[in-house]
Amino acid sequence: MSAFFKNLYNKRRTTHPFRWWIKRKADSFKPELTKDNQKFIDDYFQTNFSTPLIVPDLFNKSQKVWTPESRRVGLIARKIGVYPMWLKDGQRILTTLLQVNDNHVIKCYNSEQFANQVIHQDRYRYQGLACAIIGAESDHFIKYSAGYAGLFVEAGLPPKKKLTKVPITDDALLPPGTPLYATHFRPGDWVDIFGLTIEHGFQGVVKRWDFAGGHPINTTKWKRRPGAIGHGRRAGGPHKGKKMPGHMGRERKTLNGVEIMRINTKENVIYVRGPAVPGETGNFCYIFDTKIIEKKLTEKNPPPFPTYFPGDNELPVDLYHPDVHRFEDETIQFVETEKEQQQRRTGAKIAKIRK
Amino acid sequence: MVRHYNNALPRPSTANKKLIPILPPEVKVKRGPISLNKVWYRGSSGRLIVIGQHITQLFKFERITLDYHHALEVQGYTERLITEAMRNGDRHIPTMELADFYIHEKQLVHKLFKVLVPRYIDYTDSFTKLWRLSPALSREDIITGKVRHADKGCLELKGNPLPPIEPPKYISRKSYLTNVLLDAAKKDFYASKQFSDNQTSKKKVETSAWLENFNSSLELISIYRNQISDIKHI
Amino acid sequence: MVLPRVIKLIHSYNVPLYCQLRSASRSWIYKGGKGIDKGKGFSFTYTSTPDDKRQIPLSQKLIPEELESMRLKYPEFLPSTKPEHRNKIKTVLEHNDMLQRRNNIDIPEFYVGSILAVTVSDPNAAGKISRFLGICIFREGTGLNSCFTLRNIVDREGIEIRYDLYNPTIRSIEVIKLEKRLDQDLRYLRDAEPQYSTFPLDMEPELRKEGAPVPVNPIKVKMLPLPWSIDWFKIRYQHQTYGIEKMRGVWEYYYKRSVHNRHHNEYEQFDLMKEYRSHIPEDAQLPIWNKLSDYEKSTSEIKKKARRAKMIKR
Amino acid sequence: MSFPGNSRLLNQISLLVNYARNFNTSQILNQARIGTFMRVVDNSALGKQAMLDGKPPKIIGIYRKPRIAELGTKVIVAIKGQKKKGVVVGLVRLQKPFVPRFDSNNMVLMDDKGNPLGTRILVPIPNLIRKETYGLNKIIAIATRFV
Repeated sequence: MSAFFKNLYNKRRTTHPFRWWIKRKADSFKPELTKDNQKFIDDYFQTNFSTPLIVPDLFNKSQKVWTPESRRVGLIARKIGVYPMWLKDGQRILTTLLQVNDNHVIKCYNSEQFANQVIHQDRYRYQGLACAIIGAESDHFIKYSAGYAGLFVEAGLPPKKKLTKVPITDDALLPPGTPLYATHFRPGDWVDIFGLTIEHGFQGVVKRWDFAGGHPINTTKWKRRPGAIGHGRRAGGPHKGKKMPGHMGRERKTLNGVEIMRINTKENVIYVRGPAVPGETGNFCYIFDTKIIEKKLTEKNPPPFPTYFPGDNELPVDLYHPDVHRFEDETIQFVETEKEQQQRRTGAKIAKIRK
Repeated sequence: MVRHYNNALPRPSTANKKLIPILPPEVKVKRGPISLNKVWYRGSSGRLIVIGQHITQLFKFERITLDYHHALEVQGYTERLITEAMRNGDRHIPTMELADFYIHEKQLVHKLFKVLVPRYIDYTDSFTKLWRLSPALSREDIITGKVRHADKGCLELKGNPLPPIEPPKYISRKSYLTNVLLDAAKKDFYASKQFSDNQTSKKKVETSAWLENFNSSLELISIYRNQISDIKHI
Repeated sequence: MVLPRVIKLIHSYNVPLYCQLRSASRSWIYKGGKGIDKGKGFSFTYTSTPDDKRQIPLSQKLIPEELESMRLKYPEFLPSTKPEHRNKIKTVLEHNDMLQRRNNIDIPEFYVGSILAVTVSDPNAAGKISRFLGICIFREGTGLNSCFTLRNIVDREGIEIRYDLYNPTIRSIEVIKLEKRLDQDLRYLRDAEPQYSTFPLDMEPELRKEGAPVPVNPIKVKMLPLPWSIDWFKIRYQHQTYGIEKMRGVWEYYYKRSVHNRHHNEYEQFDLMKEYRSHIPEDAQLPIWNKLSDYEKSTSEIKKKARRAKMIKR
Repeated sequence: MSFPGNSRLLNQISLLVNYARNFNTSQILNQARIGTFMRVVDNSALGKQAMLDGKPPKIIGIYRKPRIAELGTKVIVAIKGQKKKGVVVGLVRLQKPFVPRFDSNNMVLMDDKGNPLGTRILVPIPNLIRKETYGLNKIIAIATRFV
């Protein structure tokens, strides 16, 4: 039964856009423009949208104190790749690189406004919460429909490739157009990451569910099959949730409780511990604060709230977790304790006597 | 899913073995090879023989029609063969073996080194051009019993003496509705302060009246697009 | 066979008359319609993009002669051959980290077949240091993942150790004999006679002139009688073994079996596109080698001084 | 499977009889698990005799929950009709970086109390076994060389 409820509330693979949503992409029609008009469109794009929006003194007004009940906005990132790093005790760990590419807040709704928008299934989940819409990776506006490009006029931004709604509390509201950086989080924080897993297409039972299959040599027609799926007269055929062949991958998954090891402030790259971030390289994923109780943020070291704002003091290029060995540092050397030294000396003496 | 690793050892990487120029963007290179199975030429070794047949014909007639998925494979092989011939010349034994393998008619080997290599020696683009044709059922195909539903493609060597495939571009597009509307918006834009301000100092510009005009023109374009699509269906 | 050829000739002339035309080239803004968009620094294709077109004609070599040996010297700086794993920003960050590590430790140039001695700070070892000497059998991996294996026979027991090249616990890598072999993969020494992989652990380094060409050792190894752990006579074109002395009957047996099982393509050496896919084109290599040569020039004097100081200590 | 010692000779003779059938190309001794034949490395009389006779010890049981023997795991072996304990000291299996891989699967014999039967180990031993959590001080004491 658990599988039944899961499918009701969490869509497994696809989300069809609602019919009242605006059509996103323009028709695949080749606009046969003259060269002057092409240049005009590029000029228009450069004048209005090339420089990012600057919001001076906005954060001073909206500076608020973080409380353990408050929820911040998240980030949209791309998975760039995986490479190893080493800890100070010589242990090798793998890290995934997540790039945060010009993220902006596009719109915000109060808790009152958001309550009217929430559809009936999710009403319980988002009770008393506000919401922020975040976009990532600005693009040329001629690719998109006029209605979609109009969503970004209020924020003064070009249309974005990716949009998401993030539930937040009322104290974490942000004005539209504020930029979000990778330093929204800090190294040492714990994070949840949401994404779509790698797609494998329609797969058999051996690859999808790790069934053993049959022996290929001494049998006929018994190689990669599931075997019997139902049993007996009274039991009545296969049960619900029986593992069968079907579409594999491209499922929605969250990794809970992942540690941030390093942040590159120049390229806005977050290094996250472990290679298991869902999706291929180049796919989008979403980063939020953890929901796991043991790893949650505490009042002793509150995060930048509502977000990080670049101040007068420039940050260094790389921010590291205290356990991580920096590549600039010298080679790792271990120190012997006195007990170990004594053991070594006595061992050498015994060896001499034997010889 | 648990990945079962084989006991087989990892192979040494061949990434540093040779220096090969990058293929131009007109050539479409797939992730893996496409199977070109024929009755007599099967498997990975037979595939190369089929490609060799196409390449000899291409060098002979300079323009051929064939199945589109065949043409996709053949294009890359011809490009690489010509670049190898250009780089190493006709006194290099491995390249001569290559030419001997791919070109079935031996007088065409001379054509490769004496005609095609000097023709393409200053090219930075691709040497071939690929056209996608609609699935054509011609009379000859029906007579020979070669009716297929695969898309046809036309592959040609650039700089050939045959008449061009593409119709000449003499139509002026100034009278199109999109261009007329944009011409009107253009004058206002270049006369306005925004453009001149942006040239001197780049600052954030507030939304103005003419931007709304532009948005409305975009809507008009979208309407116009829909009209055209309707006309096409009729 | 004459008829279809004639028909194709007719086709070539009649094409524009009865066919709709669609050009395969890309339009002004719409990139390929259904293509997957994977971000700015992501090159998903094997070919070049229309934005960065090649300026020099394809007949000329792009990489100058001074930099041609760099791809053999620093094989770990080449990105992976699969374009779906490649990303420009990732490679830049990775190369910066690698060069920063190279500032702290002198990683010399070495090849498969040269003899090395590696000292490592090990928490379990006595005195927290362990040293091993052996012949380099194999190099694998790209970027920070790159590693190499050393093999030696100590007390009549064959030992192999795999080292990460950029691990910060490595104290020093010492080249004792710099030479190349006929193969890129010498793992067949496991089943060869033991004399080919025994070296004394206190071997002294050979003196070598700076800038002299690296010698190639054309030795052919005698193998032990069958059975082996793996069939080392790989017949595949790209991974052929040259350094094994041929044995009577064995090579023919493996050849026949591989043809029978269809593992072997007879014309694989002529497969041009397979070769292209497994290589990295020179246009992608050039910016990497330019960056590395600049780095070499800036640090050459410092490294020379360090080497001299080492020599004086001995 | 291939055996150290005389196995190569035996196989060579069998090759002459039937060339193709006795060909074995699978990767040998990939990991030590129940049923693998080990090589005794210390100088105990029992172990020496077993290796000379061409009857190497065979693993019967492994003191580890996934029944795959790694470096430093204690195992039970059948040797010359007896049941003995032992410690795995070297493996052919591909190891982590900085951990050596050997050409044969090596072990040292012990009695039930954990004392080694021999007085010396004849081949080098990996440094990993010196870890305190392994608790193999008695075997480290008789080792001659570490790698």
